Amino acid sequence: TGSDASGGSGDEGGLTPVTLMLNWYPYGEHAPFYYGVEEGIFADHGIDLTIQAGQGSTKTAQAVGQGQVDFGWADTPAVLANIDKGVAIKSVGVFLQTTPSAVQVFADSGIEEPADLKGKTIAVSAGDAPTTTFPMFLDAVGLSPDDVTQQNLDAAGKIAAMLSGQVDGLIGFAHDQGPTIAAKSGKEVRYLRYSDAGLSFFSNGLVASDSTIADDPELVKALVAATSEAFAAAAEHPEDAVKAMDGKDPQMPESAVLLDQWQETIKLLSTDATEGSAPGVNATEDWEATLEVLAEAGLISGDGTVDTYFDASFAPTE
Amino acid sequence: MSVQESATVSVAVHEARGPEPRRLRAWWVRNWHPIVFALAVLLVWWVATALNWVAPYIIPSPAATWAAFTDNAAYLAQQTWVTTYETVIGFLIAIVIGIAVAVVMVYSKGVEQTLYPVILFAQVIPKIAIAPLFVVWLGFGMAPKILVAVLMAFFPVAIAGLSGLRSVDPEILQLTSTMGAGKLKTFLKVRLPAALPELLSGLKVAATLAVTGAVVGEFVGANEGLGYVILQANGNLDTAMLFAALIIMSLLGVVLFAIIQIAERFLIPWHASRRDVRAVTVQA
Amino acid sequence: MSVQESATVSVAVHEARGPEPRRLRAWWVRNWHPIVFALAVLLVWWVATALNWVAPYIIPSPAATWAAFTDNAAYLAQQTWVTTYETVIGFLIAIVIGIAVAVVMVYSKGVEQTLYPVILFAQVIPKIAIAPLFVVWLGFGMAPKILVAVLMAFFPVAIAGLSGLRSVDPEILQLTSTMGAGKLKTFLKVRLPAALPELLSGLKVAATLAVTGAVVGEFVGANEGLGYVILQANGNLDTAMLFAALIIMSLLGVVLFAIIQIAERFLIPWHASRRDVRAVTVQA
Amino acid sequence: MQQDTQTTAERMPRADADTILSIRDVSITFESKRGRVTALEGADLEVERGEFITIAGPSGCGKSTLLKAVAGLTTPSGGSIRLHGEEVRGPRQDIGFVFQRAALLEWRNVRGNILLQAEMRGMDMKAARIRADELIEMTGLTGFEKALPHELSGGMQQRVALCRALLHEPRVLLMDEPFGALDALTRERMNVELNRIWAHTGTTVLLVTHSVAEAVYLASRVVVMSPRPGRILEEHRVDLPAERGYAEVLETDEFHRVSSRVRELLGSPADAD
Amino acid sequence: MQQDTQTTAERMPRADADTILSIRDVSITFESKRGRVTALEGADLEVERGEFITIAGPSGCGKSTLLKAVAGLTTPSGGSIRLHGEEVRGPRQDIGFVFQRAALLEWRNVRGNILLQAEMRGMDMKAARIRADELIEMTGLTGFEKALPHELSGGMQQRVALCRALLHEPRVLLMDEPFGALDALTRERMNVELNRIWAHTGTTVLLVTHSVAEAVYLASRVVVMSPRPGRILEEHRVDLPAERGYAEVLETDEFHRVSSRVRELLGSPADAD
Ligand SMILES: Nc1ncnc2c1ncn2[C@@H]1O[C@H](COP(=O)(O)OP(=O)(O)OP(=O)(O)O)[C@@H](O)[C@H]1O
Ligand SMILES: Nc1ncnc2c1ncn2[C@@H]1O[C@H](COP(=O)(O)OP(=O)(O)OP(=O)(O)O)[C@@H](O)[C@H]1O
Ligand SMILES: [Mg+2]
Ligand SMILES: [Mg+2]
Repeated sequence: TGSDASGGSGDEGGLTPVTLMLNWYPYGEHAPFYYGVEEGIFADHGIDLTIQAGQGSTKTAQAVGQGQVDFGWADTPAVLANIDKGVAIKSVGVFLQTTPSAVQVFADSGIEEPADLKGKTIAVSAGDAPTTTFPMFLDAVGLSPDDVTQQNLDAAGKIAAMLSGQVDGLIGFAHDQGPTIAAKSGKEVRYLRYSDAGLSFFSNGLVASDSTIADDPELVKALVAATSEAFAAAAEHPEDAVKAMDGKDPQMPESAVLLDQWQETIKLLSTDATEGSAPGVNATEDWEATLEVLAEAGLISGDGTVDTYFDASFAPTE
Repeated sequence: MSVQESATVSVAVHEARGPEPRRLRAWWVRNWHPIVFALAVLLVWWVATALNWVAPYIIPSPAATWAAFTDNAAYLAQQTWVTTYETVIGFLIAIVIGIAVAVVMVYSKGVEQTLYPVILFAQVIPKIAIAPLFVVWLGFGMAPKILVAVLMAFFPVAIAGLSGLRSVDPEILQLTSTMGAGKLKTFLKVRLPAALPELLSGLKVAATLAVTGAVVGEFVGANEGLGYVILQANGNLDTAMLFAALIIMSLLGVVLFAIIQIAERFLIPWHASRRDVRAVTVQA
Repeated sequence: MSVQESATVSVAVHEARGPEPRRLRAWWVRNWHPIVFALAVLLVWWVATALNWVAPYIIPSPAATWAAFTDNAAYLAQQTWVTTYETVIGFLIAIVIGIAVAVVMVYSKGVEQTLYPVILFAQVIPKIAIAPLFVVWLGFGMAPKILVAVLMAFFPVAIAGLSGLRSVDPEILQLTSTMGAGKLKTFLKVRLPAALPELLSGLKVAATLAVTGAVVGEFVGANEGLGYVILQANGNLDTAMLFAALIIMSLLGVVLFAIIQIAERFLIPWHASRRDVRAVTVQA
Repeated sequence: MQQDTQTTAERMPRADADTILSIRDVSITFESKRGRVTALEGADLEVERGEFITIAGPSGCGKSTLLKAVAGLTTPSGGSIRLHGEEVRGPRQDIGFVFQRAALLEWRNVRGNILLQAEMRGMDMKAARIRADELIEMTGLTGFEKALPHELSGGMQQRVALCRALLHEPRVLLMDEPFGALDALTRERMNVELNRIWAHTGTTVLLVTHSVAEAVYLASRVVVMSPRPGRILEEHRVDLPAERGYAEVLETDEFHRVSSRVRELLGSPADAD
Repeated sequence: MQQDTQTTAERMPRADADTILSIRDVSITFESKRGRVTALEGADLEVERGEFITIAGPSGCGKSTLLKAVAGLTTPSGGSIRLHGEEVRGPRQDIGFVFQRAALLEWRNVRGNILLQAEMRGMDMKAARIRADELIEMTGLTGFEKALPHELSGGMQQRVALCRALLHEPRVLLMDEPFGALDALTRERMNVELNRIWAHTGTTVLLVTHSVAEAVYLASRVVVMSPRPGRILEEHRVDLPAERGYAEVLETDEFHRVSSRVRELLGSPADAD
C-alpha cells in the first residue's frame, strides 16, 4: 500500500528489515524518513526500513511495547505516560526537542498575543499533551484557565470549527494543523507557541521496546544514527526531502503543505542546550525540564527519573 | 426448553406460592444461570489482572475499576445523565422517524425506491467521518449528539417496521378494507398492532445503537457526557475510568433494552412468542 | 399502493410485453422516482457548492469529488477491495454467530438469560473505545477490522433471528412435534424457514453495520482500506477524497443490501409481504 | 330442466330496478409461476334486493373467489360485477363479509374483534357495544368476551367472525361457510337466527355452504355451481315463507323437492347430510 | 339407557390386552389472565386396537382439547392417558394427526407439505413420494401438487392436511373435523376412502365430526360429549360390517337407530344434516 516505503536501494545482502510506526499518517514532519530511505542512509546502516502509518502516539507506543513493530515515532509526553502505566518501552532519542504545541489563530483574528485570548473559545482535544499543558501555558502568559473557553473536539472537527468560525482558534502542533489550515483558508495563521512563553517539553522521538534494547542494542544504535543523519540531510535539503515523499501515499498533503510542515519542523529540532548538535542529541537538563512540566501537568507521576524513560546510550553524542 | 417442550403450548405449572425458602429456591432455579455466569466473569477478570496476565494499561483490576466508580461517583452521575438524556431523546426521535419512514415506504413503492438509498446512505457512513459537518452545522450543544443517535438508531426501526407492516395477513387486510376505514385507522388498528412484534425487536437493536450514537456524538466534540469521559480516559491512559464509563454505557443500553422487553409484555401478550408462558393448564 | 389496493391481494396486471418504446416507458414509470430524486440531489449539491453556500472544506463540489475518484481510481479500488473483503468476511461470520446465538437462546431459557447481557454489552460499547485492546491482541492485520465488523453486525442477526424463531405458529410446532424429528431437523425444516422473513430483515441491518464496522475497525489502526482513506482525508481536510470514500462505502452497503433483497425473492417467495406480486388474475 | 327452475341459459339479464347485484359473464383466472388456474368461467347471476342466495358446489369450484370478487377483493379477469348499480372496482364497504377462515385479529379479544367493525366504520360505540353483547349472547359466546382468539375453539372463532359481520347490520351480507365448524345444534340455532334477521331486515345475503339442508332452509334461491372452472349450473327458487321454523320446513314438500334436486346436481346420494 | 349402549358409569375400565388407548378421569383446565376454563372434566374412554371412534359434541365442549391431550400436546390437569400402555407425557410420534385448522407450512407446496411427514420421520423418500402421489390422486388434488397453501381453496387445504396425516400409515389416527370444509360429494368420497383404509389396515381412529351421518357411517363406536365442561355422555357401538358401502349403510336400521339417538343427545331435530 501507499504508506509502505521499503528501502529497496542499497545492497541486498545483510540488511535487517525494520518496521517503524509513525505517530500519525505521514505528513511533512516525516520527510526525513522517506528521504533517508531514498538516499540510502538507512541502508548504509544495514537497515531495510519499512515506514508504517500510526494512529496516535499512544497506540504507537503500545504497539512497540507489544512487539508488533520494531520502533516507534511518538510524542514524548504520551510515551512517558505509557511507561508510567507499565508499557515496557524507552525513548532512545527525542528529535523534536522544542514543543510544537501552539495556539493557532488566524492572523486577521485580532489575536496578536497570548493575552488577547481572554474571553475566546479555543478548540482542544481532551487528553492530549498540548491540551493537558494548556493551563500551564495560560499561567505562563498571565491568564487563568477560566479566561478561555475550551471546546473539546476531535481532530477533524477542530480544523473545521476554526475554518467555519465557531471557535477562535485551536490548540495543536504548529507544524501539523497550521499549514493545512493556511492552505484550506488561504489565510495566514498565527502561532502562539508554548515555547515562546517559556514552556517547553520534548515532542516526537524514537522509541524502542525494553526487549529490543536489551537484545539488539546494535540495531537500536544503527537506527538512531541513521535517523539522525537523515534529519540532518533533510534539514539541509528541505525540497529534496519533501520530494522523497512523493507518490508514497496518494493522500499525503500537497507538496506545498508538506514543505511548509517540514520547514516548521526544522525549527523544533533543538533547544538552547543542544543548538548545533546533531539531530537527536538530547540534553539531560531538557529531559529534566520535560519531566518537571509533565509532572506538574499531571501527565506523569513525577516519581521517575530521566533514566526511567530515556536510554541515553544510543543518541549521537556530538 | 426443548423443541418438544416448547411445542407443547399448554404446559402444566405447579403453583408457585409456598413458604419463603421455597420461593427463594424457585427464584434461584429460574435465575442461577446469569448470576453464576456474572460471578465467573468477575472471577476471571480478577484472576487475570491479579496474576498480571494482562497489563493494567490494557485492562484494569476490578478493584481499580470499582475505585474509579466510587471516587468519581458524582462526576460520573452527571456525565451519565447527559448521555442518558441525549440517548433517550435520540431514541424517541428515531422511533418516530423510523416508523414514519416504514409507513411511507409501505404505502408507496415510489417513495420506497427513493428513500431506500437515502436511508442506506445515512446508515452506512460512519458518523465519526462526518463529524466536521455536524460541528459546523449544529455547534457544540446536544443537537449533534442527538442527531448521531437518531442517525444510528432509526434504520433498524425502519427496516423492522417495514418488514412487520408488510407481513400482515393479506386476508385480514382484505377484510378490513371492506370496513371502509381511512388509511390512518387501518394503520393504527390493524397494521401497527400486527407489526408490533417485529417492530419491537427492531427497537431492541435501535436502543443499543442510540446509546452508541450518543457516545460517538460526544467523541466528535463535547465537554461532557460519557463519550467525553471515555476520550479523556483514553488520552490519560486511565483504563479504570475508561472501564467505569464503558460499564455505565452498557448498563444504560441494558436498561433501555429491558424497558422494551417489559413493554413487550404489555404490548404483545397475545403473540405466539409469548404464548407458552400464558396458556397453561392447572394441575389439580 | 394505498391500503385498499394493497389489500386487494389479487390484482389485475396488463401484459407487459410490447414494442420496445412501450417497455422502456413501462420501465420509466416503475423507476422514475429514485432517478429523478438522485438527479435532484446532484443538482442541489452542484448549486450549493457552485454558489458557495457551503465552503469546499465542508462539502466539495461534485466536480472535485469526481476528480478525486478518477485521479485515485486505482488507489481507491485497492482500498475498496480491502474493506469489501473485511466486510464480507465479517458479515458472514456475524450471520453464523448471530443465528447460533439465536438458536441456543430459543432452545434454552438459561442460556438466553446468560447470553443476553453479554451480547448486549458487546453491542453497546463503542468499538472505537475498545480499539486499543483489539490492536494489542490482534495486531494491525485484517483480524481486528473483521472483529469489529462481526461485533457490530451480529446483534441485529441474533435479535431478529430470536424473534423470528419464536414467532413460529405454535400449532405448527405441535404438529411437527408429533412427527418425531430431532431438534436439528425441526429447526431446519420448520423453525428456520418460518423465521426467514424476519431474519432477512435483520440481515439487512447487519449488512450495513458490517460495512460501518469494517471501516471503524480501520480507523483503529490500519494502513489500508476505506477507513484509512477517510481518516487521512479528514486529517488533511481533503473533503473531495472524503466524499469519494464515503460514496464508495455507501455503495458497498447498498450492494450488500441489494443482495439480500434479491435473496429474499428466492428464499421467501411465499411470504405475505411478497404475495401481491404473485397472485394475480389475468386480464382477458 | 324442471319447470320451476331456470338454467343459466334461460335466465336473461334484465335491467331490473330491484336488482342489487348483477354478475355477468365473470371469469377469474389466477396466474402463478406454476401456471394458470381458471377458478370461474362465465358466471352469471342476478340478485334482487332482499334475496337470500345460497351457493353450493364442489370444493375448489370458485365459490370463495366469487364472493371475494363481489366484495371487490379480487378483480375479475373478464365480465362485470355491479353492486347497487355501480361497477365493483376495489373493496366495497357497504357489505358484511364472513370469510371462510375466521381471520380474527389475534391481539384483540372476542369483544374487541367484534367491535373492530364499529371502530373502523366510526359507528356510535355505545350502541355498538350493546349490539355486540346481543350478538355474543345470541351466538353463545357469553363468558368468553375477553378471551383471545387462540383461546377459543374452532367453532367459537367462527362465531366471533359471524358477530363481526353482523354488527353493522349491512344491507348486503356475504358469508363463506359461516357455520362449517359448528355442531348440528349450534348450527341449527344460528340458521334460525340468520333466517330471522334476514326476514326482518330485508338484508340481501349470499351464503356459501356445503350443507344442502342449510342451503335450502335458508335460501330464497339456491345456486349450484359446477366443478372448476366454476359456472352456475342451476338456480332453484325456494317457495317458502320468509320466516321459517326449522323443524316445520324440513317436513315440507318444497324442501324435499329442492334438496333432492340440489343433491342430485352435486352428485351426492339420498339424504345423508 | 338403551340396552345396547353403555353409559360412562356402567363401563368400568378393564386392563384389556387389546386396549390401545385408555383415558381415565381426565380433566383439563386452562388458566389465563381472564380466569379458568374447564374444557374437560372427568372424561373416561377405553379404545381397543382397531376401533374407529367418532366423537360428536357441541362446539367448545373440549373435543379438540381431548385429541391434543391424547397426542401429548396438552398436559391434563388431572387423570391419566395411556397410549399403547404407556402414560402419555409429551408429544407422541406413533400417531397421525389432522388438526382442525389445516396448519400447512406456507412455504411448501402441496407435495412438500405432504412429504414433510416423511422427511421429519426419515422415511424412505422414494416410496413416500409414490404414496404421496397416490394420496393426492385419492383426494382429488391432482394438478395442484406445486401450488402453495395460499393458492388453495379452504377444502383443498384441508385435504392436503389429510394426506399429510395418512402418509406414514400411522397405527393411531387422530382427526379433528377433517372433512368440515368439504362439499357433500367430496366428503362422501373421503368417508368411503377412510372407511376402506380403516377396514384394511386395522388402524385405530379417533375422529371428531359435527356430521351425525359421518359419525355413524364411519364409526365402530360413536362417542357423544356433553357441553363444556366436556364429559362423555354416551357411547354407541355401531353394528355394521367393517367395510361399508355408503348408500347401503344409509338405508340400514342400525344406521337410523344410532343416528337418531345421537341426534337426540345432541339436541338436533330429525334428519337435517
Ligand atoms: N390467490 C390464489 N392464487 C392462485 N389460485 C387461487 C387463489 N385463490 C384461489 N385459487 C384457486 O381457485 C380455485 C377456486 O378457489 P376457491 O377458494 O374459490 O374455491 P371454493 O369454491 O371456495 O372451494 P372450497 O369449498 O374448498 O372453499 C381453486 O382451484 C384455487 O386453487
Ligand atoms: N389454549 C387455550 N387457552 C385457554 N382456553 C382454551 C385453550 N384451548 C381451548 N380452550 C378452551 O377450551 C374449551 C374447549 O375447546 P376445544 O377447542 O377443545 O373445543 P371443541 O370441542 O374442539 O370445539 P369446536 O367444535 O368448536 O372445535 C373452549 O371453551 C376453549 O375456549
Ligand atoms: Mg372456499
Ligand atoms: Mg375443535
